[in-house]
Amino acid sequence: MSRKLSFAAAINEALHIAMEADPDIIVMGEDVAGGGGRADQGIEDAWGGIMGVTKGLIKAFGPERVRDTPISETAILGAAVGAAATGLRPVAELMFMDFIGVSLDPLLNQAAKLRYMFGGKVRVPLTVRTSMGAGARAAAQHSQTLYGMTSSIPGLKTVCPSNPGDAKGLLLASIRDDNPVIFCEQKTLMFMQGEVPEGDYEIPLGKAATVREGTDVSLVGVGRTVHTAVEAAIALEAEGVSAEVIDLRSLSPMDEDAILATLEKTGRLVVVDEATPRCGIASDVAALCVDRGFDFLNAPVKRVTAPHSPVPFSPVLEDAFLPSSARIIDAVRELL
Amino acid sequence: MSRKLSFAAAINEALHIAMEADPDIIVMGEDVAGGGGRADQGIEDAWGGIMGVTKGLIKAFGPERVRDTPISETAILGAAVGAAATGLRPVAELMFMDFIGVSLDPLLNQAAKLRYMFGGKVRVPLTVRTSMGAGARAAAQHSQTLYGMTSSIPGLKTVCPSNPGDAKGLLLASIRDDNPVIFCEQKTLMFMQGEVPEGDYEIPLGKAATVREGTDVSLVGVGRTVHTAVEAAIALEAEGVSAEVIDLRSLSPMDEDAILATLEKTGRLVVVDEATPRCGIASDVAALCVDRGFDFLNAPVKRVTAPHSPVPFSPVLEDAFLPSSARIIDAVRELL
Amino acid sequence: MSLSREDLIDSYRQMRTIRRFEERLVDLVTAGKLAGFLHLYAGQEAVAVGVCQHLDDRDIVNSNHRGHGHCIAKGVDVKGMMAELFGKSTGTCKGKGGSMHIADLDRGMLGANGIVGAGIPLTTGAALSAQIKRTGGVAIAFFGDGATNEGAFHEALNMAAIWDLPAVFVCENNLYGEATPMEFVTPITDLADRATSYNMPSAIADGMNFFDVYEKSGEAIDRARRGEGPTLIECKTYRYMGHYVGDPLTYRRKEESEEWRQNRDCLEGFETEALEMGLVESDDLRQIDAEVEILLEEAVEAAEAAPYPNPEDVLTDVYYVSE
Amino acid sequence: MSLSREDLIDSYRQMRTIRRFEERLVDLVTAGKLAGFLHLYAGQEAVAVGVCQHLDDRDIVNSNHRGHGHCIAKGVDVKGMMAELFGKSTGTCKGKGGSMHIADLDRGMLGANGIVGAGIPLTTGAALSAQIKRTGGVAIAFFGDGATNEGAFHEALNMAAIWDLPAVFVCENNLYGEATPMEFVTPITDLADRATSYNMPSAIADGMNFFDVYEKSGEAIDRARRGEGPTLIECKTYRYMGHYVGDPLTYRRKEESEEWRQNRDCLEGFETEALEMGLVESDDLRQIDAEVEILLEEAVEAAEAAPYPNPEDVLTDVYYVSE
Ligand SMILES: Cc1ncc(C[n+]2csc(CCOP(=O)(O)OP(=O)(O)O)c2C)c(N)n1
Ligand SMILES: Cc1ncc(C[n+]2csc(CCOP(=O)(O)OP(=O)(O)O)c2C)c(N)n1
Ligand SMILES: [Mg+2]
Ligand SMILES: [Mg+2]
Repeated sequence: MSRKLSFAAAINEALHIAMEADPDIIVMGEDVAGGGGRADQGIEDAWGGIMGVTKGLIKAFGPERVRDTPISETAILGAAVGAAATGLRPVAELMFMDFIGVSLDPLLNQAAKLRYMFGGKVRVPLTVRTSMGAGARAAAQHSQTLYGMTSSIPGLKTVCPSNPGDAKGLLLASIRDDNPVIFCEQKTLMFMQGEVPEGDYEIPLGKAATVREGTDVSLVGVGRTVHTAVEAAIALEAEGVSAEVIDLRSLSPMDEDAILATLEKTGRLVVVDEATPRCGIASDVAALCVDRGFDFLNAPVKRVTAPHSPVPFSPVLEDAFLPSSARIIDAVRELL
Repeated sequence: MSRKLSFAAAINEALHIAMEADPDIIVMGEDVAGGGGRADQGIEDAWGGIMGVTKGLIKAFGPERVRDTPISETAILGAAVGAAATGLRPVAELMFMDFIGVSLDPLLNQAAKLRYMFGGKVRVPLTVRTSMGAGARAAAQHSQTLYGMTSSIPGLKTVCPSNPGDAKGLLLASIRDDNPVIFCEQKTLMFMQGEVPEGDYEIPLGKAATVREGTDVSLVGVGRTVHTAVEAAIALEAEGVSAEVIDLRSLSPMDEDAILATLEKTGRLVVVDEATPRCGIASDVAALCVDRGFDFLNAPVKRVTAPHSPVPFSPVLEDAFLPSSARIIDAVRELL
Repeated sequence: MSLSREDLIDSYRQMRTIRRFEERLVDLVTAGKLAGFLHLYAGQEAVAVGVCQHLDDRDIVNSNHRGHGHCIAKGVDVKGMMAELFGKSTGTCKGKGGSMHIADLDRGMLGANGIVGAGIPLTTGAALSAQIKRTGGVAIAFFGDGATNEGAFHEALNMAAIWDLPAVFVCENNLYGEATPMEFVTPITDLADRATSYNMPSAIADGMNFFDVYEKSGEAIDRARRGEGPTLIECKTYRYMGHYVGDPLTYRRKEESEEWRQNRDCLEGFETEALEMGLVESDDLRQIDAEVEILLEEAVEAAEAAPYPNPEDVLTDVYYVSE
Repeated sequence: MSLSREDLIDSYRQMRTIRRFEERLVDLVTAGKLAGFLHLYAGQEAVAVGVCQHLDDRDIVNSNHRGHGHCIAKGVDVKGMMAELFGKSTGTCKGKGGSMHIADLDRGMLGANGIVGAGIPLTTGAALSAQIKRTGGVAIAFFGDGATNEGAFHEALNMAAIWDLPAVFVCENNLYGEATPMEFVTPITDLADRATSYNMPSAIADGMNFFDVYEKSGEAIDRARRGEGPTLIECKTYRYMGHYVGDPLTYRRKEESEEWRQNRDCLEGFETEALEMGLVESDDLRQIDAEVEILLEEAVEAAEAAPYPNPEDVLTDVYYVSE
């Protein structure tokens, strides 16, 4: 059975299901309750996270397992790593992915490396949920798409769902994964509605999805840009161009087989990423194509990404910053 | 005139020249003097940095301009950004690039973005010198090559010299650049000797160098891997394969024209990078080749990088981790 | 530290401008004319103005996400600010920064900052410039109670202390960090106590009282200018509105905010005390009120009329390029 | 908190093992047999052992770059450690970690850590596990004076305090961070004072005196076990050798270190006091000395003889893969 839920509600449901099933799961972050547990209010959350994603958790699971933290991201993620290594399964929230600036060490040098440095003798079952991406008029320090950075780090996994149903299944799989996972939530998708199956299910990490079949060109997207790619594919169809759309879903591990398969099928590929262009997912996809996919290539691989600039505030500029279906269509035209 | 100096001595000379010429330049970092200025010792440095790179600076320029800092990387880089925005031209030292984990914010969200966010009304003439790379048996948290991360950040520049002469000229150019520059020093190159011109000269950022001419295949390297590539080229020559070797020198901006020119010449390219493979420079180079260089390509673009793992301690494992000339030669053979 | 008539007039004008600027913003958001994350400063005006009255263009101020008040108090042009919030090319930052990044170094304003705590080390750096370049200036950081739990706060104060930098760290303790009450996340009541860790002088000021803030910060600023090092000042204050425009304010009782507004409002308190001093009359203040309305009206009109940036400008100002 | 004969014997064995382990390492480096960054703990043994005598396998310890002493005191196998330093596959971490990353969670050792300050938040997390899972365990962080200037220290202590976590934060103040004397970078003398910022109890112990460390840390550990929250303990101590093996030690006077070694050595002090207590005899200790030599001899031999990892192992243990 499935029904329509928002992305935020789907994540909330996944958290409820996971916490219900496993008492070792805790949720911690800034305002994840938001004044919850205040004596004169009873155990009730005021916010449940700035997007309301963690709403109701403190009521269901109590203040021991649902913790409003100080504004101390290094301590939040560092403590989550320490807790994960010693028997808990924390779901920590990094309110905006931009704040990785003040909390990279627990990810880069601790979570990602403990298992390796310890010769395989520890597991770090940590999930870090984080809100990311442009489009909300939130300007340069609250709009970045930094999953390329986390994907570059061996020992971490990075996931970025594009729709509510995937978000639920991927989050359940992330929480139950015995490795540290960065779970990226595009902030402008949070109130998007979509089909969400009932009950408990997991979508395996490292598997892309074919969102739309096609034969002439492959459009590879992630998160929000999957929708932009679908938009472009629909417009291209009207021109008689059949575009296949792939949703990467996991960025690390990345589903190389799926990328090579679609390239083999169409011979032409455009990768669409709302991150800035340098050292990111788009380059990795293109590099894969020109290495293992070389024999399939009938045309250059094009990258439609944000420009090499910070995210601007002005709506006019931010709209120009984001990859658009028009830019995808232009790129496709160059390849045909 | 030129003479042989070590990499460390070349950088030291550049710092002397720069500070002599411009009173706004200060040097700050952990142990950059190391007990320097202690009353009973006179103004003398004990260490001059863990590699001795900043030796003699406190004697020449005094403790006001050469500052031993607390072990507070966020404050070091944050203060350097604030100082750069208000009239100084700081050269801050981040002892090991791995420590970007505890100090990414001043780079990611401050240095790189202030100018843009302020509508172009500020300059941030900051240089961050940092020691990086594997090969010194320093294990997972002191051996990373993270210039891919800094190169991904719009607003920053990233430089990585491969020899003493370049190190001097690139550092002088970096310090005098009115943008924030991350200057990466491969730790195993520090005591390498090389020709260093006397006096004051700059090597422009964003320009690669052709280290060795060739016609059959292009090897693109950076820092230490330039030497590995040259080694491979020499071995290949014996087999009758003529390899051109390009030293990127600057990673951001990257010299796209030089890469495309060598690809046009040889039609085959291997990029050699000691960083791990995901979301890095190697992917960017390959992605460039399959986009703007598509028509020149006679073969796949191969990436010879470290594996997707943390840096292991054991010498046996670390040697296996690092790109070797044997692996480059294998990659070249696959292309011919 | 005696205040002249002019000082009083100017201070009132600043506080009133901030208050009305913020109230206008609420109207504009309600009318659907403004987007973005807006964190309003209303209620805390005495802090920004009490401190900045001691400053001039040599002095540097760094602020946080709740930065409108600090910008206005430091002399940033209100019309430019308004245009910035509209994302227009005439904005202080050409529309690129928005509310959380307004800056104007000509006025010594080193920027609002969207990263909690991040402005504090920048301030230490600005103080380092002042010390080394002997500008005679001081550097001021404004930040909240919540920010004192960030590592950056701690590192920056320690560095400023050890180097005797001309800095003043002004903590605006408004009892909440977003929706979370301070007592949930901070085990002490007086954040000024954290100065102990750095052997730094500290003071607690009534952040709703302009005169108290003025006096305590004046002492600290003088000390800094004399080369005697930094100070931490905690100002006990309260934000009247939600954390951001749109905040449902479910985490605090209405009576709590009513009590602050009714009994401790900084504008009302200022008026009473200023009139008692006999240097200004009620009419003076009413005239300022009227002038502020005109200024803001003009600011909104100009901002609405101004052009947006060109889409191509997305790629300018990323790097400095020498001509 | 009275110490039995067994406790004394065991404590001496630990301290002696650490001291001799380190001295062996210097020999091995000199002989060109060991590579890597080695930070020696010699001099500070009373701290690691004084604290860890209170602990068992439920309890978690987190350490820093100077971790050999903490590992040995927490019961990590010395032979495994030696093999680890040789980069052998029989090492505690299969040769992958090296000196700065020795860990053994079966013994509650959550790792040395190469990032200054980074172990402190991990410790807070381990204490959170103990609290939520009601293990009865406590979590201990060992770190240096220099680490108290890292933001991580501040954030982690605050979080532990607000949640009353069963943690003890042990600062080993050995007066230097690398080559930089503490007074250059820290404006206070007693780092225990930094507990004030978190309303946390604190204590100062003579880090050269096993008995003092044992007593002060025992109180803190008991308090933590009773659910009464964390403590900061500063142990005044001194490292005998350079910051790392190879350090030219140009930044401190020889007389300074001689004075610590000659008048305050923890092993000598322990012996005097223990003999006075009448529970152990000099012969007992000399026998331990001999046993320690044998143990270390065996450890070195076994490590030298052990195989290196296979080059392919570079890609194992990056991720946990379910069978
Ligand atoms: C590093 C970082 N963490 C979290 C946030 C999200 N955030 C923005 S404002 C805020 C609350 C800040 O509280 P306080 O410092 O007391 O300032 P106030 O808003 O009360 O003025 C938070 C958590 C942020 N912007 N940056
Ligand atoms: C984040 C970080 N900064 C700097 C270093 C380099 N470093 C290693 S040990 C050390 C000194 C630490 O001093 P302290 O905490 O007093 O410990 P001690 O070495 O004296 O035991 C420094 C600066 C590091 N490893 N990590
Ligand atoms: Mg607040
Ligand atoms: Mg020390």
